[in-house]
Amino acid sequence: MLAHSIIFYFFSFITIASSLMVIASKNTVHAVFFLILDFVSISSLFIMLGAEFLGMLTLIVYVGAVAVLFLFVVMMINVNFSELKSGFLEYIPFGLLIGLVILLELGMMIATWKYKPDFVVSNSIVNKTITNTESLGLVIYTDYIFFFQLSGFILLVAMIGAIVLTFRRKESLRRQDITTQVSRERTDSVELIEVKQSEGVKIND
Amino acid sequence: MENINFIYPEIFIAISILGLLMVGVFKTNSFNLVTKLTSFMFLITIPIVFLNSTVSMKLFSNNYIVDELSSFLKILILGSSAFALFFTDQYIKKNKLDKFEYPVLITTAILGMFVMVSSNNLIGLYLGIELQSLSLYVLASLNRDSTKSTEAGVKYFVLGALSSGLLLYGCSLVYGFTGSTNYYVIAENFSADNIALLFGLVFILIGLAFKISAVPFHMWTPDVYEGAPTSVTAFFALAPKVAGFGAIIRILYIAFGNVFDEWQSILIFISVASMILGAVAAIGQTNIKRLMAYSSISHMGYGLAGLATGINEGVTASVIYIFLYVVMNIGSFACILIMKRKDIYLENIRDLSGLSKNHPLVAFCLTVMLFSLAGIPPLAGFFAKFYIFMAVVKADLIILAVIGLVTSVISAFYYLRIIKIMYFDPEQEKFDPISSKGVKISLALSTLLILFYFLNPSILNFFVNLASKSVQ
Amino acid sequence: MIEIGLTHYLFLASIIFTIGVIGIFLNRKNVIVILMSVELILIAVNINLVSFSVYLNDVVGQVFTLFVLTVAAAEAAIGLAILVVFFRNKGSIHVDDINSLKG
Amino acid sequence: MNLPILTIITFLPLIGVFFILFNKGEEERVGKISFHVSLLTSLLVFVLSLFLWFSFDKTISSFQFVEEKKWIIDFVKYKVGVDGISILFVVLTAFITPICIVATYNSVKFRKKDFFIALLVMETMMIGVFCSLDLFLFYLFFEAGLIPMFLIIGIWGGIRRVYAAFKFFLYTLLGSVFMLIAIIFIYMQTGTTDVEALLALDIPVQYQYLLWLGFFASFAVKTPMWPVHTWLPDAHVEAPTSGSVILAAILLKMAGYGFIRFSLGLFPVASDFFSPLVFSLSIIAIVYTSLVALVQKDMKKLIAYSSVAHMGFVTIGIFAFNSQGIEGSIFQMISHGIVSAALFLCVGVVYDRMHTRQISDYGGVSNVMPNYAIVFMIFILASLGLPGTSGFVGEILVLIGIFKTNYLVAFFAATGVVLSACYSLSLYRRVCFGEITNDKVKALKDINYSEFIILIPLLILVILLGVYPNIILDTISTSVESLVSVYNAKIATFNNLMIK
Amino acid sequence: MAYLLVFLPLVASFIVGIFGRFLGDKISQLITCSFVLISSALSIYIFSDVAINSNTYNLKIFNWITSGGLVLNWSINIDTLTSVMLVVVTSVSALVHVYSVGYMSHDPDKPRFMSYLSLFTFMMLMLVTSDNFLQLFFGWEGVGLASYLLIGFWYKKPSANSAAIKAFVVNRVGDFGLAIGIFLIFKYTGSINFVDVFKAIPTLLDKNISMLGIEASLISFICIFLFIGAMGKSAQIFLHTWLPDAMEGPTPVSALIHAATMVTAGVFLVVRCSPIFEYSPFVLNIIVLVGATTAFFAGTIGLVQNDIKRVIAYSTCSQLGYMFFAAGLGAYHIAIFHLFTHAFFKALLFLGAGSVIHAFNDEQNMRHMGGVWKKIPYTYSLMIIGTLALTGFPFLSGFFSKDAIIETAYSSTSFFAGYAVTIGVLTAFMTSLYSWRLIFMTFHGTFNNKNISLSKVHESPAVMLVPLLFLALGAIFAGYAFKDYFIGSQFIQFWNNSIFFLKEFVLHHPPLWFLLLTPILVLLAIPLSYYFFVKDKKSLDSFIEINKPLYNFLVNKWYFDELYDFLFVKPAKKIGSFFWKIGDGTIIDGFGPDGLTKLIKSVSNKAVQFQSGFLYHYAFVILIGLSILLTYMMIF
Repeated sequence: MLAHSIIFYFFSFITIASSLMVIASKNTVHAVFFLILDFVSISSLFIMLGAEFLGMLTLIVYVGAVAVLFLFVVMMINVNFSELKSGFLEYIPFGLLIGLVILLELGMMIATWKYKPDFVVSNSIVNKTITNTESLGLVIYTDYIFFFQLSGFILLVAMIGAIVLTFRRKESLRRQDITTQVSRERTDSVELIEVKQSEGVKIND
Repeated sequence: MENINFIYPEIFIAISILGLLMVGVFKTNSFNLVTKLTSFMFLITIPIVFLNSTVSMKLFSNNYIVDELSSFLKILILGSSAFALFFTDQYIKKNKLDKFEYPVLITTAILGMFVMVSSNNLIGLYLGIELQSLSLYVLASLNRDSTKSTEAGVKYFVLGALSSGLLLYGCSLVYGFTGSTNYYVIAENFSADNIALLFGLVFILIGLAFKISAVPFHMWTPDVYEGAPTSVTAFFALAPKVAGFGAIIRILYIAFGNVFDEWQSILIFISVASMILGAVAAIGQTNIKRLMAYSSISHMGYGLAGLATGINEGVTASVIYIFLYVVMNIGSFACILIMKRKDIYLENIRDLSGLSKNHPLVAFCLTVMLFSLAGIPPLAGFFAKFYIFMAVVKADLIILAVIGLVTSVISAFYYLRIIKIMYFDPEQEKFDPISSKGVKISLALSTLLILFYFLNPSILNFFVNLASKSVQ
Repeated sequence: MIEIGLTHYLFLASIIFTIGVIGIFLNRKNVIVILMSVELILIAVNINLVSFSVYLNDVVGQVFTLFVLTVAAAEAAIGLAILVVFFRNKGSIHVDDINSLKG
Repeated sequence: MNLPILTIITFLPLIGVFFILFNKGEEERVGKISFHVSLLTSLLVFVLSLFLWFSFDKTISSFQFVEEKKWIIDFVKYKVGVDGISILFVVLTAFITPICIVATYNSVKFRKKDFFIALLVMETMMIGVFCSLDLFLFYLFFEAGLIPMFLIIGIWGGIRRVYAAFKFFLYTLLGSVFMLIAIIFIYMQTGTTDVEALLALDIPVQYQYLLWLGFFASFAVKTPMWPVHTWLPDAHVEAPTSGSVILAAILLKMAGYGFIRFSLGLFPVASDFFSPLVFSLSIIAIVYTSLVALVQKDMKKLIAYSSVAHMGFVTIGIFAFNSQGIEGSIFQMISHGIVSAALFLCVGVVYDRMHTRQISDYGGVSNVMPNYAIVFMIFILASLGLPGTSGFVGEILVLIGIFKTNYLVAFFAATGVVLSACYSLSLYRRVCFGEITNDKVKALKDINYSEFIILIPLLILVILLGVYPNIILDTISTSVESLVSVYNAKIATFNNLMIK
Repeated sequence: MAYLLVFLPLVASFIVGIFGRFLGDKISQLITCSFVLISSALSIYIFSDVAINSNTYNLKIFNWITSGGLVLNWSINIDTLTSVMLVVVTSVSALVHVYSVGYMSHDPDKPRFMSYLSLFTFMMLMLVTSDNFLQLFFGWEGVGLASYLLIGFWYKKPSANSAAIKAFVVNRVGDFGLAIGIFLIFKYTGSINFVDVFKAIPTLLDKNISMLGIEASLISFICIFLFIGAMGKSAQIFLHTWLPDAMEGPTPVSALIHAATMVTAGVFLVVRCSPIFEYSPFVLNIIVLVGATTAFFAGTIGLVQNDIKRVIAYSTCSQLGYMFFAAGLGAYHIAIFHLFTHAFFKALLFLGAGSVIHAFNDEQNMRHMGGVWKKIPYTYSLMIIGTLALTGFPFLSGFFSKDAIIETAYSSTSFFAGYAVTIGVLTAFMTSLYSWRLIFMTFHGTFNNKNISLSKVHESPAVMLVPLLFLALGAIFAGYAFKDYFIGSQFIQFWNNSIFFLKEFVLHHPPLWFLLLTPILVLLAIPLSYYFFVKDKKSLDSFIEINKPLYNFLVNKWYFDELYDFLFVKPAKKIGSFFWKIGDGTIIDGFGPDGLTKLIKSVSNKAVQFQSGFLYHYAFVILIGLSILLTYMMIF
């Protein structure tokens, strides 16, 4: 139990600290790294909670995809860090006030909450005999198959969107054109020339 | 699986998306073809939806519902999107937006909207919203060489992401404290004395209010409306609002139906704020798209006022309101798309000066639209407002009715200003002749409907009544 | 304090949520940081969902988290694409530069 | 009655609009055709309305020619009908419109087609207001009339037309929305908006006060009563001649009609309760606007202010709650409809020639326009209520009526009679009398044939109604008597209840 | 016949008014003159019929207004009082019509003038033949209108225009009172037909009502308001200011309207309503007071005026005062008798003055006349007759009526009787003084005119002199001839219930010294004025010099015009401007529509500024909204 607590507090501390650094660090690249740290500690918490599939997924998706994407963009867009600092604190009192209000209210909400056991039983009680991943799969591919498919479309849209926004056909680049390649026939590229003796061939180039 | 036929429309759209993508990828310069196919697909989908319009069916363990309300809204979404595609063809070509992804993205957005209005589950709601929003983010910045368009995209995206974050937080709270994401279960386990649930309700409402741009979550609207290409703006003004309303109706009336007292005051607050801000802030505008943005904000306020009543009539009134709002916006945007001189599309209200002399018919149509938007009888917009206020008064919210009517007077001011510019001001150079059939037809149809709605103003009530009963 | 229960996780989530909110107020120069603040909010959501899921003994919360993950990835892709496009036009992603639309 | 004559009268102008709409071609020709079509239509409407009047049974007080159709399911019916009170307004509208059309032909120089369309649409709306027997329908027509009027003022108006048009539109709209709420509330309470049914019904007293105020907000603006009258001078000044005529002759009457039909009919107790308010506002209107009229420099503004004063008599008469008062009010409204129309036409006559409305630009007009001077004089006299003209009968009946109820009100109102003499005559003097100082006046030509044609019927009516007012009083008396008796009965029951 | 009598002038007016320009001057004049002459002939016939056969009747023309309990007709009611008035009105009118043919010979607008005159005649006839208050009111305002039109006949003259408006407006003030009186009558008797009202009045004697904070008997209120109406029309003090100004109109108009007929309508009203007035001794006293004061006050002003017509106008005012106090003393028949005789000699004086003015080529100032009595002998002699009649020279018509009034006053027991006697005698003396002053200044002394040479002064044409002649006959004989009928011992039979006496009217004959007092004073005035105005002007001047303030006070007509200007006209205009600019402009519009618009616009600007374009601001708004809603949920 104690170990559980210690680990929880440890990762919680890292999570909160790195979150704070995410919003506070001067350098955006650093911020992204703190975000990654954040993700890692969260995934540890998930695993601690027994949601190991999600823990791993968080690592893979967030760290592997999202954070890297952030990093990529941050690097690509050359941010002038010196400017970042100015005006940093302009809204801080206001932000703190709002943040405090929200935190206070959320805290009160959590503190006053009493767990009510008389819930209507939902149909997806975790079966202790099977693994976390398996039980997830059992739900996702039955009741939530429709939504699961939909999430596929969301990814499709992301793909289309990213392409349509950023992809540019540059005329100077050589590209592979499969249609031309495939439809290429012998007559197009090979020419049989009867070479006359001692005259040579003039290649028009 | 024997019920699969009830989600044929969704399946059909999903498959079409893939098919359209194929066509688009493997055929060069395929914009025209894809657009035509998409429109065609919309037209086919409407009867498919219509086939299910009289049933009420729960699918995927009550997580997805096909009923009269969803069918009505889906038809409205499809119809308005078809118009939005239909009358913008010229504009798209002129502005080099003729990428085949354009119609595809619209279609994916529509798929998201379908899920929004049909979903009976917070997960479905979230996914629907995201599918819609992601498509819309891309659409907003579609004109990627334009600063304005991309800026609109950035703003829309950042704020949209924030609002979905809030929505999600609300979902997580509701899930945690009711133990389910299904609306029915939520409704059963929801107790008003649990503050966490009320917080969850607030968070979710904020997320949805953002989508229909209700005050104070409206800030993106004017900028995005102005920045996005007009064709996209027109689409923004139509279908997403319908879907947003569908989602709000469903979540409020089914999931949170028994804590009506708790959300009523929030809704009244949002509604009043929207009506007032929409009316007041539009007055100084010079860009007609911006003005339409504020106008839509105030109209959302009226729509929400109907929902705030918590009675059947209110829902009916709101749905009718949305329907007529969509029709009026189709007409108005058709007129905006006519504003073109020397092949350049114009957006300044001043450019309408003296329109009544150069294009009397267009001016007439726009006048009808504007008076209708202002809610002057006997045009359809009046009846829309009238039903809303009927419901509001019936629910004993007389103060809300008074505020609504007074703001409608204020908003009449800026509609009148446009009419003034068209009719009272000196004429300018003519606009280019209207070459787009889509614009002509949309304008004519919407004008006729708005103008002659008074002949049988209860024509919609029967259907909509049926629809709104399905959420009670 | 020793016994780690649901409330601990919820408090953690709410703290991170608040940090995310403050982050939006705090940093006004770079859009990406705002996006990262939004990511923080999503993290908070995920913590909420997973812990609820575990304590409710109900797997739907985890399913939800899964979808949130998916969407977050898609969102990041599109969002960053939009940022890149904007950067190409404007040469900057400073928040102060994103204000040609106003009024 | 099988023939839906009221519907025909109401919507016939729209058919005219339909014909005008499909005229295309050269501006001049289109204007001419539109003129003929609209004149024909409006004359037809007038003939029909006369027919209506003749076939109207004066001896019964209930509504006649009633037509009823389903309209908005379960809620609002399309129901029209007339009684002695409303029929005359229908006739008045049908009478004034052709005159406006003829007047327009000279004064409006551009976009004639549009103007005629607006006028005809206006006619439909106005007749609709007086015919409708459903609150909702009434509101619909009441409001819809704003649109054409807004355009008429805005497109064909004077220099500050935009300001005037906006002021007119928004002012009236703001007033009317309260009426809309009241109508909705009535429906919620009683489950009907049918006027006939509502008149038979007693609306609970506790609601009457607020509902009355709701209606009052709308009618007070439209009447217009002090202090919400300021739109009227602006609207009148900027509107083209026929716009002013319509505005003064008919639009203002809608409110008076509304007071009689709805305020008195539906909320008797509240009407009784609020009558001191109406009286004080009306008295202020009479004295105040008369004094303001005294110092006006603009002809139309002067007449506009005088309209406010005259309408003050109307409201006073209505709230006298006796047959002389109400009959006087109706008579005054009709008379004012004719007289103010004529005055605006008279101003229009010289305005068309001089293009100025400043009184100081005129002077000595009778030297060059003797016929005009005579006609103008008669209307001025009618306006100041000279016995023998129609203006007198209304005023005197109102005063007699109100004197019975409240002598003090009559006292103050009667001072308006003195003041009206002051400003009317000084207007006439400054325009028509004196030496010619302005060279432009010297070149003026006397009224021409078409102007003559439109002024003569008005002239005849003014005298005829003054000498033989029973033409009108006969028609209205039965309905008014029954209104008054029902009113008194309701008040009596209420008072009995209060005593218990 | 009565129809013809009443409507012939209307027809004439109508024909000439509309078609005058096509008919030409001659025919227009012919039509109007002949029509009015016919009706005057008819009136004489009717008078004899009524006077001799006591043949009173009431003709209903048609129903005028029916509204609730209010039923009244257009009607012609003939009784003695009416018939007397008919004779006065039509005969003077006819003579003035004829006279105008000559007098207006140089005017381009003859048809219009004739039309107005006939219109006036018609209105006056409507007034006197009415059987109800409202028709009387119709005629009442109608004559006001005609007076307005005729005063402003020379509409190019600004002074004429203002005089016309003044006449109309001041009359309206009186009418205001009359109207209130009528309303009171209707409210309490339920009718406004004379017969019904007079029947109902005795039942209302005890009724007290409270108006404007004053509680008094109903009858008194009715009477006082009716009398205010009468004061307006008959130019009694406070409402007299229009009459002198009305002299801006052509002289025949002054003769007809402002001397003989219209101004006497007030007297007629009081007499007609004698069944009401008789029950209110209080108001009768007031009438005496007002009448006597007017008589005196107008006389004093008449003494110093220099405009020939104004002198006569003030004289008219003064004589109307006599009539009123006669009526106030209950001697209605004597009042009417004075009205009757006064019509002749005052019309004569006016027309004579017109003739003089004509002779001097439109000169009205007496200082620019003089010494022409030989040049215009007919006019001169006729004027002398008029003056003698006016001053009450024994055995001319004025003598009988005026002395009867003074005698009545002497014998009356009324509260103000003593006052009335004193004033009556004093004013008779003043009347004589200023009348002779007029004669002397105009015809005697030295010729003072610079615009026209003495030789050019000419006698008027016959068409003007003949009417004068007829009037002179009336001025001489009317008193003597009709004395017995009107005020003789048989007067009760003569008036035949058209005048109501509550108590039997008795006239105590005063002592001889009193009977002689007035004629002596009148005669004494002749040499006196001759001395002052012809013989020794210097002493007059020095007298004026000594009493300069008094003189100014009189010359400026007791400063009534200035007072009214200060009290009513200027404040009205100022208040009007104030209401317009400040009330409507600044307050109502400023806080109402314009202010609201401004407010909304500024709010709009604020709201738009809020939309700063900065992304983080937008996010703030969302988060602030969130925290507000959360807090709301927390608290409520």
